[in-house]
Amino acid sequence: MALWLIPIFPFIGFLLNGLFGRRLPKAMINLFAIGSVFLSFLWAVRVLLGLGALETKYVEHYFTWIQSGNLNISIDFAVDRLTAVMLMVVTGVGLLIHIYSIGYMSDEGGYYRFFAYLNLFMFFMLVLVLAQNFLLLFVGWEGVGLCSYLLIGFYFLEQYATNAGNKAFIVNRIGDFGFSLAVFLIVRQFGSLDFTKVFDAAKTMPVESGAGILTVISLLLLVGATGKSAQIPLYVWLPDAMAGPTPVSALIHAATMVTAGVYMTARSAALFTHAPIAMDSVAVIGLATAFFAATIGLAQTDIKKVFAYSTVSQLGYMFLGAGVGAFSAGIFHLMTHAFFKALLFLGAGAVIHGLHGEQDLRQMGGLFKHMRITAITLLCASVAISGFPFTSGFFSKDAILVAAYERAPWMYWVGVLTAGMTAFYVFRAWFLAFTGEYRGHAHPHESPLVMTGPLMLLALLSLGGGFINIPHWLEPMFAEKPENQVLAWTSAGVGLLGIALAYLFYVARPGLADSVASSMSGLYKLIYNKYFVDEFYSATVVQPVVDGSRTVLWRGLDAGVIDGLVNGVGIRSRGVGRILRLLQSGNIRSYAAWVVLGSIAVLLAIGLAGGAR
Amino acid sequence: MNFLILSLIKAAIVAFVLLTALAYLQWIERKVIAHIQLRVGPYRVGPHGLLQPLADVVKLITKEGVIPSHVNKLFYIMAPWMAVVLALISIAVIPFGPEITVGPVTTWMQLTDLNMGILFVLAVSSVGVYGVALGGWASNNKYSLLGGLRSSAQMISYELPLGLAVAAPLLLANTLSFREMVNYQSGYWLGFIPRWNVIPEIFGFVVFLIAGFAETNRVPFDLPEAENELVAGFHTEYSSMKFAAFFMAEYANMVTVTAVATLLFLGGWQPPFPEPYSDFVPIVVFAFGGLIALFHGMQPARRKDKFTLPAAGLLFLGIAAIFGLSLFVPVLKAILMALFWFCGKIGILLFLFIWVRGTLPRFRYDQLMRFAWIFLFPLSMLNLFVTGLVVALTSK
Amino acid sequence: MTALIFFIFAGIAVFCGVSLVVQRHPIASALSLIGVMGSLAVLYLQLGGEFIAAAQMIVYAGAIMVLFVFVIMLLNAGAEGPSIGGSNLAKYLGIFLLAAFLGVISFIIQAMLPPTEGISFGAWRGGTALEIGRKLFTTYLLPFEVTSVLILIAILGAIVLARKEI
Amino acid sequence: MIHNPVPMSWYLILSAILFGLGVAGFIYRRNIITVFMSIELMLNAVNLTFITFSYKLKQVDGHIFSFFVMVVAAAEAAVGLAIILTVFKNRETLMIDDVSSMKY
Repeated sequence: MALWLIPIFPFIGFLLNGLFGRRLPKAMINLFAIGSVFLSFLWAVRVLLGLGALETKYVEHYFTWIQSGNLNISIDFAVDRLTAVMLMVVTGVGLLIHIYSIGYMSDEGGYYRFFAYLNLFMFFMLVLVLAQNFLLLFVGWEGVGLCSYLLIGFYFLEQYATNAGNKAFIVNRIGDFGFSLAVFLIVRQFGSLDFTKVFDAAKTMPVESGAGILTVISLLLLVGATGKSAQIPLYVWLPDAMAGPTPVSALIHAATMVTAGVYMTARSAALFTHAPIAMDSVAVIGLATAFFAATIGLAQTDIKKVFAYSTVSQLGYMFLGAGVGAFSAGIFHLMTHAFFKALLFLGAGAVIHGLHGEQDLRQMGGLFKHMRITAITLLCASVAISGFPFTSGFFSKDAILVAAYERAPWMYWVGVLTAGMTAFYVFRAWFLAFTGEYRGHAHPHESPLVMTGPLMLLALLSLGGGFINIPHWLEPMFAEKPENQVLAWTSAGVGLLGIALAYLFYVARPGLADSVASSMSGLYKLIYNKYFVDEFYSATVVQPVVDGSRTVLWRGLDAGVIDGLVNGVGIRSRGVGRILRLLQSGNIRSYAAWVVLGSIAVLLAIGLAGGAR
Repeated sequence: MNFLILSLIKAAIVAFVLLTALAYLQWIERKVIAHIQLRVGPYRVGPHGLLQPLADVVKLITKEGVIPSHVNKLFYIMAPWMAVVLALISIAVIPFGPEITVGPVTTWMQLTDLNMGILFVLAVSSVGVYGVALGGWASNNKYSLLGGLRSSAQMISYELPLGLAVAAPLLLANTLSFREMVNYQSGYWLGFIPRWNVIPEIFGFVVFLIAGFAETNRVPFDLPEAENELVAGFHTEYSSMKFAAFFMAEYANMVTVTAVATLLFLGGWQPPFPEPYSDFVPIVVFAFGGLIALFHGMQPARRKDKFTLPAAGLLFLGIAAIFGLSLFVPVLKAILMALFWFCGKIGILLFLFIWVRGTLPRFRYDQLMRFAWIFLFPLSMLNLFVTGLVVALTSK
Repeated sequence: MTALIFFIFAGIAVFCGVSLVVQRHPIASALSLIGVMGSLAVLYLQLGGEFIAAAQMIVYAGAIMVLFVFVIMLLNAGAEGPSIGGSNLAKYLGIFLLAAFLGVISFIIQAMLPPTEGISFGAWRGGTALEIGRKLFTTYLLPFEVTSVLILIAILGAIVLARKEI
Repeated sequence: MIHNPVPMSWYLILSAILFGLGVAGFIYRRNIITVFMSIELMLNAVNLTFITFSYKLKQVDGHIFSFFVMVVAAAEAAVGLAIILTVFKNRETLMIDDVSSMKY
């Protein structure tokens, strides 16, 4: 089926735009960028239709990449039901965001650069999704990290953007370190990196009650996943990543790349399910992340920051789902989240675009009459993420929460509380932006069709995406979890309560929010400043490392030991050279004489050694 | 020893004929140029100046050989002889006709056959530049030095297109031997178009001829001896026999180049018409010439013509008669027909050389070099490339 | 016959070689070198290398040496003056050492090769253009292509070096 | 003796002599061009051994090698003579001892 065509189209687009984009007109850049992703999407659809039910995994082998001893790593692509879901999400949502970007980026500099990076991202993401072994997955993993870095720092003339890019890159390094350790351990344990071989071997191993090799591997994979998917303790980079253009936030930092950790966890389900300790860690980390991020989101004033913390929180849900064994629910939520969170970001982008770059919620308000389509589509996304009955969020979130209840009821209740907060802060943002009086100074206007079109499509998906029964589709791979109507409606009710509270605070009684904030000023300051986590990291990790590098590594090791060694060698050689240089007279004939003498000596040596027989 | 004697006989014949031909080639050149310029040319010595070459030889031999005091004697004396020797050597491998049987002896009309005769000619001609270059340098005269310099640069530059142009027919015929080359060109397409290499290799032929003009230092490429800027160039300081040697070398080179062109491109001694018709061509040509001469002898413009023209006419008729006779003597026919066609083609090419000298102006030096590198070299390269492609595609 | 030709041309080669070394004038040295090359070409013919003999004449004598002569004439290089500071003793010692060294080498070669093996003209004629072409375009195709690249680089280098600006 | 085949060693000895002469010329001569020509002489001597051994082994490979030597010599001559021209342009000398600034 030529799976390689799927990622290669965006790569060609990247090459064309990256190499020649500077000299191409915008229409050509659009054609290459959108066309390549569109072709990729079409081919993915054709492949999936052609493969039908996908009862078993479909693998294509291309060539052997690394062969070293018994280790044999090849370039293989594979499609199974999990990959199929991811393929559709990545290419479909990616295509919509590409189209949206035409409008959003139309006035920005570096147009071709943006689309080249975006296409490169699509390439790596598809490689990640299609990979049939850990190393190829790692290639995609690192590649999307690179593109994320490039796109966060897209406005590289701004200090905060480059700082945010560096932060994302460095924090991700910590996660990748864990991931690569896990890969090494897998090689050592299983002698292969091929998914099929590794998981087949893992399934025959007993479930570890204590801390065995599978637990270690799973925990290290979890470290990698927390880095990429912004979980505690490595989530700090994602809110800062909002420095990039909004379509990037939507595509990379909401819909696709950050879900790679969830995808990888689900892909490695065979390892995790045999390591209960690791599973519990995943669940606890996911739940904690969901809760803390949601509390931070309550007090943010930057519209993109609100959605960024919301993303972190929702990713926490997905990890919770994976951690309690409901992988299919996690993937389900991944997909619906891709729809409504991409929509949230794109809608926020439309608002920002319409306000000429204003991101502060306090400078908005009353925008409903200026941009109806954006407001309505954003409302769709908001009800979806709040878990309003029969929207997509309702199905996927409740699938996770029900599964969590099976595992431990307190997890369910924390999750429900978080759901309520989610509904609150999302609607807080919506009410602040679209109702009341306009508080800013710009002239708001509706976005062009090329931007609102994708919004409407995504709104449909956000509302109706829940009826795509992903858990059922994934049943051959992951056991389906039981349903519980009571629990589902309870959490939906809490969501509605959150919406009602938001209405009360920001529409019905606008002064109430400030009075509540001032009455609990300590707590408000804490969450407004994001629990001072960045400051804490800076004091405990960043400063010591920087100081240590500066004093010990630079002044001590580099300047003292290494430079001293090198200089010492240099001084000694100069001393010897001062004597030897007398040989180098510059007189060619004397050189020739030396060469002749040398060759005669060699000949004599050969002759004396008996070579002349 | 039979081989040795045979070779000696052949060498003697070739040397005699060639040297005489060279001397008369000069007479022909002077005559043709004169008629192009509406003059009469040599006229006094013998009828129509026919004995002029002989007189020149006598003059040059008996003249005092001046050796200027400032020259480098060894190389000054060596240079002209080097030139003439290297020019004459190539004739050794050039075949004049097919294999013939005279009485008990069967031999080729060729001094010696090398199965890489073409390479041999290329090798010798590439060394031929030393005579001119050395003569120019040894004269210790700035004009001569410039002539020598120009000559060496020109020869190196034009050797490239020359060699590439030669390579194309070699590719077609798949041989390095002149004999096989001529045999390859025997026969006719559609029964009447001769299978000569000049037809597929027309560009190669043109390039070869142009490069040949340059290699022999002939107009329009006679920069090494440009009279009006270099005062005769490399042979300014030469006189008597040494001067004559340079001259002889130039004419011998011309003969070699035309002979090689004939062998490689024009089918050697193969007649341009199929067998029975071609036999009558020489008879008709010579008889026609004789009749014209006789006709003009009947009504002479000058008094002298009353004797010379009928004599020439009778001579021509006699030759025609010999050709007619040869139709009944197979041995004679083989020799005469081959010689006629071969010498005829060479003669036409030599006439072209002289004709060009009479009509074209001289190149400027930078134009000369640019012409070689910018035009001839790419053209010959392309020609060779296309030929190679065609050969590769059509070969089994 | 083979021996006669060998002696004649080996003699010319050695004579020209000596002449190359002792002549003061570069033109004389160049002509001596051409003499060596010509006589070596004859020896190649004897050894069955007809193609390589022709190539020796065309490439070496006809192109490379013409370049040398051209440059000598262009620079109008005069004769070397007497060497400064070189003592005659060193010169004679050098000649003696060279002769002694060559003697040793000759002895070694004689000892290594049985004298029964001889060379006679025409006993092996494998060095035809056909054979060489066949080898060159099959076994040695890659080196051949690399050499062509080398030549290209050399041409570029020569052009860059000979430009007026440097 | 005249009609006997020539021993192979003679060719090799001739090659050694020519090579030795080349070395001597390289050391003894002071004109850059002559030094260059001495190198060519050495290359020629080496070619002779290639051809001789090719005859002995009845293989054509030696010819190929000497062919390559020729080609490389041509490239070398082109570049080398260009260098000599440049040296002469800059220093007005061809004496190799005068070109000795490439030292400590």
